Amino acid sequence: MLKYVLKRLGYILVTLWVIVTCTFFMMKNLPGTPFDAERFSIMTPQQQERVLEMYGLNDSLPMQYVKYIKNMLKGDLGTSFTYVNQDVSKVITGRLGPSALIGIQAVLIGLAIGLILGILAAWKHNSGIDYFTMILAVLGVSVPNFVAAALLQYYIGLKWGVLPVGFWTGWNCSVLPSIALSFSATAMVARFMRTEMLDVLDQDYIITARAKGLSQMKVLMRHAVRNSILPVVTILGPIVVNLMTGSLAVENIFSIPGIGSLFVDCIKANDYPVIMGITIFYAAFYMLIVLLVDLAYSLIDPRIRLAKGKES
Amino acid sequence: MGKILEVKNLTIHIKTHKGVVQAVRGVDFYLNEQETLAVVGESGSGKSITMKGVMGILPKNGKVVDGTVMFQGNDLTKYTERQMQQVRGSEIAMIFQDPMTSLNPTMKVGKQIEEMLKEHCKEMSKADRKARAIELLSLVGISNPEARYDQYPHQLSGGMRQRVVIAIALACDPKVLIADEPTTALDVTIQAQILDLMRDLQKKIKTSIIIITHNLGVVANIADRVAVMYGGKLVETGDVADIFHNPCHEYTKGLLRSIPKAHEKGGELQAIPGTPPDLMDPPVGCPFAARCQETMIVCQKFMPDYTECGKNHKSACWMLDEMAQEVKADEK
Amino acid sequence: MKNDDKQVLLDVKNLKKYFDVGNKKILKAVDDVSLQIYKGETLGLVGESGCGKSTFGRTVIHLYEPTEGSVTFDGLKIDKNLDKKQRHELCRRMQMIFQDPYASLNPRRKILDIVAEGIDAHGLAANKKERNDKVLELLETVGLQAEHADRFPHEFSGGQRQRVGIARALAVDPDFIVCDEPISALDVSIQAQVINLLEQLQRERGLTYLFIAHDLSMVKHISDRIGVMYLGSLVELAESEELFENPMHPYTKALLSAIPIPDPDIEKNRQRIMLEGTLPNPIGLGDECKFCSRCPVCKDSCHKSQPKLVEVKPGHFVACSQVQ
Amino acid sequence: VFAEGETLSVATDFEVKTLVPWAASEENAFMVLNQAEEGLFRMDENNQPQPALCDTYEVTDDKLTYTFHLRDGIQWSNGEPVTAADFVYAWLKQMSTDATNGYSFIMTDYIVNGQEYNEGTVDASEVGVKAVDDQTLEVQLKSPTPYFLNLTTMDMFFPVNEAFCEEQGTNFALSPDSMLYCGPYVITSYDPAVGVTFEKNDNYWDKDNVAIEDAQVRVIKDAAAALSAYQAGELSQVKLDSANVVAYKDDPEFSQEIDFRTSYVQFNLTDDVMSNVNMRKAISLAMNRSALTDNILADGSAPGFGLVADGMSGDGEKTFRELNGDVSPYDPEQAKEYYDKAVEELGGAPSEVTLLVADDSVSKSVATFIQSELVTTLGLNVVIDTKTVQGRGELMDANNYQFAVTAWGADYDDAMTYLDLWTNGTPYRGNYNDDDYNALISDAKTQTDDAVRLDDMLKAEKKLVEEDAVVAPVYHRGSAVLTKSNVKNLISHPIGVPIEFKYASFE
Amino acid sequence: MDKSKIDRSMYQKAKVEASEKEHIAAPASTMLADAWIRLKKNKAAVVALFILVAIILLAIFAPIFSKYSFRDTDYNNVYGLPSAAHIFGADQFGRDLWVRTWMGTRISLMIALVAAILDLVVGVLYGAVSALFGGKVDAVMQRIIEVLVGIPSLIIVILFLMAFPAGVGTIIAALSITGWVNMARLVRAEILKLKNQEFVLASQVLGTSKFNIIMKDLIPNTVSVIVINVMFTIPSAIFTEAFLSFIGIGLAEPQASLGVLINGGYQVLRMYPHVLVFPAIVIVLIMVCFSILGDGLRDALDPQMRK
Ligand SMILES: Nc1ncnc2c1ncn2[C@@H]1O[C@H](COP(=O)(O)OP(=O)(O)OP(=O)(O)O)[C@@H](O)[C@H]1O
Ligand SMILES: Nc1ncnc2c1ncn2[C@@H]1O[C@H](COP(=O)(O)OP(=O)(O)OP(=O)(O)O)[C@@H](O)[C@H]1O
Ligand SMILES: [Mg+2]
Ligand SMILES: [Mg+2]
Repeated sequence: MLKYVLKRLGYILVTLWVIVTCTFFMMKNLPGTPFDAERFSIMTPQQQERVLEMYGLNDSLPMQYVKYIKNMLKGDLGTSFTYVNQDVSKVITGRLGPSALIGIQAVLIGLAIGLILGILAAWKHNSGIDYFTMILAVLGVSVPNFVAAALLQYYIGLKWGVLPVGFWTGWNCSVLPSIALSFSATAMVARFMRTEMLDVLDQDYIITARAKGLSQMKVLMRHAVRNSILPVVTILGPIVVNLMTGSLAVENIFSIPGIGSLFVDCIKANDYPVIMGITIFYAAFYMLIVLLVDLAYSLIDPRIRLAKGKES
Repeated sequence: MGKILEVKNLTIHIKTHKGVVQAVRGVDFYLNEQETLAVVGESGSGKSITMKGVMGILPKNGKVVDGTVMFQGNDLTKYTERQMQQVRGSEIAMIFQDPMTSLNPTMKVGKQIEEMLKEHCKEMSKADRKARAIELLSLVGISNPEARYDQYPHQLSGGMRQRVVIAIALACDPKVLIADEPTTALDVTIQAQILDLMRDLQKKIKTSIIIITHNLGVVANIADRVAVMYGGKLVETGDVADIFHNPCHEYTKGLLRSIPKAHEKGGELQAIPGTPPDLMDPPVGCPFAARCQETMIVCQKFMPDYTECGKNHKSACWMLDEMAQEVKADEK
Repeated sequence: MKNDDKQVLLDVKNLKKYFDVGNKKILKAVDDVSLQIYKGETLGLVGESGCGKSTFGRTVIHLYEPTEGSVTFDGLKIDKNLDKKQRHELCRRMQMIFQDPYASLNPRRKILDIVAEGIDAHGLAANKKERNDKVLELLETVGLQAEHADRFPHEFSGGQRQRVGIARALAVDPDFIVCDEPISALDVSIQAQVINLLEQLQRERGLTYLFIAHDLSMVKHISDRIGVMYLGSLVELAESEELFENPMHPYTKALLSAIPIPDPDIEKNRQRIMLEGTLPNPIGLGDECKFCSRCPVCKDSCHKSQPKLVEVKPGHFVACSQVQ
Repeated sequence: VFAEGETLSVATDFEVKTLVPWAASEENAFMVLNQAEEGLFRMDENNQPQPALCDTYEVTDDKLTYTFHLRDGIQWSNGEPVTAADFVYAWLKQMSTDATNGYSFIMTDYIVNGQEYNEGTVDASEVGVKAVDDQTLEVQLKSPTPYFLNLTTMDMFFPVNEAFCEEQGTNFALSPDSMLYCGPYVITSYDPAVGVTFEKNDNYWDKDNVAIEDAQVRVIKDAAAALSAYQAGELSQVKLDSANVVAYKDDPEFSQEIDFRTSYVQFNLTDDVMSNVNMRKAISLAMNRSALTDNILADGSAPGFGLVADGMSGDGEKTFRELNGDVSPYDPEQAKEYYDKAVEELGGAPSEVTLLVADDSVSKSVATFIQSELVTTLGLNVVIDTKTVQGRGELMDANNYQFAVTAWGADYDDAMTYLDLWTNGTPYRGNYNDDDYNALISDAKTQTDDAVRLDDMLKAEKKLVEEDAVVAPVYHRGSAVLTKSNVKNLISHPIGVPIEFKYASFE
Repeated sequence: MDKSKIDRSMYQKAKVEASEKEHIAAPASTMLADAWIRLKKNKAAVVALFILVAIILLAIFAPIFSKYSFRDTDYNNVYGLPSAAHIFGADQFGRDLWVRTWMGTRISLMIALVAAILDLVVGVLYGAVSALFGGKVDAVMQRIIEVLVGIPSLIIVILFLMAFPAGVGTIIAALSITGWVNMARLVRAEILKLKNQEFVLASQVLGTSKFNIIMKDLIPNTVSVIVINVMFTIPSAIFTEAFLSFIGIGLAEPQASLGVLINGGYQVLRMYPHVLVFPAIVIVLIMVCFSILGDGLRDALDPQMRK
């Protein structure tokens, strides 16, 4: 087990290195410079030189890369260009909190509601609740989340006046965005759970359980749910990553100082160190989540042995 | 010996997107106390569905449209789901064909046995249950039951898994045990062990057994009486000796002819040509008419009634009709 | 039938097929099997599930590359040195019928195209009409009608599918067919149809079969000789009458005694040899005789080495130190 | 939710990415710094510089040497006195190569030896800014600069305590603790993405005239969200986007302001098509700028009939704009004439021209407007090429564009803030390099006679916009805001600092 | 039973046609016909299909038959409300939203479709090759996918949009760079499953060439996976494009995709909800219909799901 985890971590490091390298060179080709072109153009040559030197941009590209990797290995991701003098790791971790809070809450809401709906829908296949779940599942992924977020903000935040709408002051500000984000998660979880449950409910061991005289509830809870949850666990990884990093629109609407807007801003502003930092974070996080999912797999399903790995 | 289970005119339909499958079409049979009834028949002839109908565990799209299932004087088809839950497992238990898939892969086998006890013997304490589960494991001949108790199904071999399934079924000393092809997926050596086991257990626990199988050898080995199904109908029932030595229905005869005798070599097997009927659109007459060597016009038009052809032995075949006998005699 | 007037069609020598199952573990699915199959005969191969019968069949027909050992077909040694054309020709001469009638037909192709696949692959028909006529003829041979040609596999019953599989194999006019449990999934009444068909084809076309099954009574019915496999090794090989009358290996004995006989009178009073113990894990077996864990007559010496297959009587080979 | 009357709360739609004075180049940073720091002068309600940290000042007759006397008892928030040396330190820093905000020119253009110091050819001691004593600051200018006092209200001219700054090193101005304050407020929290909160500065010399105790600047990127926050009582003032102006036009809380900021089309004079002056004139004349400001932007923006923004000072009585009239009017007929001429000269109508714009929604709207105007009036097809702000900048720097929408905000209230941009012939400014124009500008820069100077600049704008049509002004940015009725005197300056807290009060 | 109808003559031996013995009751039907029948039974899917067809037809013909063009501005009708002349109202520039909505739909669908096709080609090939060759090739190809997933797609997309002029083609190209990864994974998994199926072995035994095995055995049997995935690729492409518009790097005016329209409408949601509502309804309808149709197709094409 430990050996397996270490081996996987090794792979992750190698993959990460490739990702870092690719991103580094691609990023350097992003149009524009990290500086306001108009302002940069009116600097004296000495000053331009100085600025480039300060940000290590006057080296040749391979040299910059080597330096970056060296510093990275030392745990130094550099300082941001746009957030002047601020450490990239600080900038990112500062933004991570709100994103993580909202992302995790959204996933939890999505899981709770999605699982319940999915289970009910499969159990009462072709009933009202099933259709309701399916409609919800389809709408959940069909309505752009910024539309949902804007509506939530307007109606619940402003019209009811129960939750703050404008800016980030703490946990109570995370409720509405979490709900807005949870729609798609709920929809996906419900959908996957339903499909898999329907499948599992057709299995022989479910018939065996029914033949034992277990009530439907018990058959469902003890036998069907656990065996249906694997696909949900699989999609959970990408969902978590997406919700934590891809919620730009919702972040903007609820003025959340999150990682999504940081990323887009920095790409647009050519803030190379931050772009790299987020990429590393994102890729590492993604691969770790996948590893965690694999570990969770083996806990949920004793048949799966880790050493063989799973077909992904 | 009283009848513990009596099924009358059981009719089951299954809805599919293409139409309604008339999986079971008016089946009558009964089961005496402590006897073993073997149900044989072509694949798809409705054996499993009949038994699932008895247990009330039909697939969602299946429905008992007619008939009664009398169990100890009560009609199970009239039972509510809750009442049926009391019956299942404790009164009538069922074993399924494939030991690989009929155990929950994510639950320890011990727990799966205990689950049955928890459901039906509520007074048992946790420790009692565990003790009983281990006892059951050793009862079905699993060595080192304490260790097995904590294993998952995938850690057991096929034969062991089938034993676990049997242990589950026997946990509450059911009055009736329905075994749906319990040995089909197993090797002959293990099959023999399982059959021995079932026979021993029947003696010990005094249950009645219905065993579904394709294998006539198994029937000969374990059954007291035999019911033969074809095309959703029960075409012949009788004591095992009568069925093997004195088959009345043409299908039964054909079946017996088509198996090679292990002790006599050579010669061509006498196959039954053709394919069983599609139950989506079953023939109006005898379901076997299309493949029968002796088909008469009446066979294709009308379904025959049951005719007694011996003690405890009846069959639905026009050949047994007096008229047919006459005509045949005349022809000669 | 005497061996010496028979011509060897297939000569298998010390065939080994090992699977790498990860973690540096090796599964010896076929472990040092040698046998010969004569022209026109049927060699039955029986054994427990997982003992390597299918793997043997597939290695013989070069679906798998053997780990060691050789297979010689009609004087031609099958190995890497064969050129493409020779391989292609081998594909025509050696065919296979599969166990699962549901998985062995491509659900997305018409019966016509399935049966014609071999004809297409080997260019055996000059034009489309000839090809289709050939297919219809083949369908008739296996007892199906022309109207079936345009249908898809899912519309057929198991027995009909299996006959389609046979027609497909026959299409290339092979000499040798590996039948990998062709009847296990079929109804009793249908099994006989298939067996009869196979026997009839053998008579008409002089085919040679390697017939794999676990139903011993069927194997006995169809086979001239029978080999018994246990955990990758051939433990006994004899003419079928001889094997049934005079089984020597303790495993064969147990196997034969376990076959249920469809006769209640015999069955009720039969004595069985029950095998105790469990089947060992096929991965990482030691040097001892593989049957030791379940053998009723196992001695200390059996733990020392694996017995070799020895001819104890003319034509009767056994691999058991107790018998030798 | 902040109760009204307690905290003054305004929103900004950009992050406050840095507060380091020589790195900050964005309006919202200026705004924050302006509340927490102070320079020699501070803009009053009428946008006139009034003495702030400076008590009195003298200027020599040649208008080249200013001597500022600091107030008595002015303190940093840690109790240390603010001295003339703090100004010298800050100004030198801004003129050094350490300054990354691109604003060095705002000193080096005027202060003696500033440019040389920046280039590293002279020593700090030779630069024309000296601390005569703790309370006296002497500044020497290269040429007479009538608006020099205006400049001193800008954040680059604010003092910085050398000892404290050096002690903080790279941490300087990253958090509230790593800054010292000399303005009306001190910063109590700062997060680039969340915003800044302020508290009244008890050490401020004029604290008696600061009415509001707590204030905050909040980052709200989404306009609709900001409006919601305003309606929920979380903001004291909010900017409206054009769509909402109609609805609130008659609201008592509604008001409009104009900024000294001009959006214009920059033509690339080296481009085959745009090098044709008639083509440029045609394009400029073809734009019905009033339609843009009235119907599309509708937020108080004014049509850009000239480069220098509406309301910028002229001769003291009339504004520059009033004096120079409409140098870029709308005249479709004449536009067509010019266009036909241009087509003739070019030997055929261009199949299409590509307009480069940044990817913010206002720029895109303007581009769409121009596109539609040119095709309807001239029949000229325009392809819009949208790039990120950085991408657009790079393309322009690389001389890789035909014409582009860009904007310039005044740094000080004088036409020169615009006009001297076109003197160095960079690709960014369309490669315009005209001797006459340069002569006019350099004369204006050295001129001591204000009237001649003004005349030079009027001529220069005419030449740049009307005669040579190097740029086509489009509009002068305005903004429509809602302000809670209990908030008084929350003023905005048209230049640099959008909102001034000092004078505001709750009713 | 009415025995009276039975007479002696009926006890004659009957002739049974051989064909009857092997009779197949159900009418001959192909896999696709079968799937079609099943799909038709799924009312939701049929309705979805119908709506989609309607949307596609509107997208094609509505702009052609309108008297307005999608680029005609009318400054007197800025944000005009829906009226007889302008069914969906007008936008910021007074442009007719009816035409723009359907033009937008046209472009969005085009983006989605082309993206889906590219995705199909690259994804299917990549997945098939990876699965078939196995071993080292597979390992390397899978690592490449991992890396691709790891590199933030926004960087790649922006790079693309910067390198080429902002237009439909660029967006399509940008989207399809990473869009195929999912398809590749699915196809690979499916082919890995199929690879050892007996019917593939049978083809091998018959000496069928590898190419024919891929074309005749493997690909046809992954069709359902592919078709279903496409059903979900299309909405996701439309969404990604909408997201790009949201962050301001989408299409250039006056062209509009649904994403551009929604983004524009979203800005003025408070005052002029009609600007958002119509394109939003269309995009939601497209999403919903594709999802339902996708689900329906999965049920219809998967022989195991015989419900
Ligand atoms: N879930 C189901 N949906 C639709 N049809 C079904 C279902 N289960 C069974 N059937 C049909 O009902 C008929 C009887 O099936 P049943 O399973 O009882 O046959 P069986 O005699 O047990 O066959 P086998 O020996 O193959 O187990 C068959 O035609 C089968 O196709
Ligand atoms: N491709 C493979 N990779 C790894 N192991 C394999 C592979 N194919 C077969 N095996 C293993 O080899 C052993 C022999 O398998 P094989 O299929 O030959 O047995 P069999 O005798 O045909 O069994 P059955 O009667 O179940 O068909 C089994 O343990 C099986 O798990
Ligand atoms: Mg069954
Ligand atoms: Mg096998």
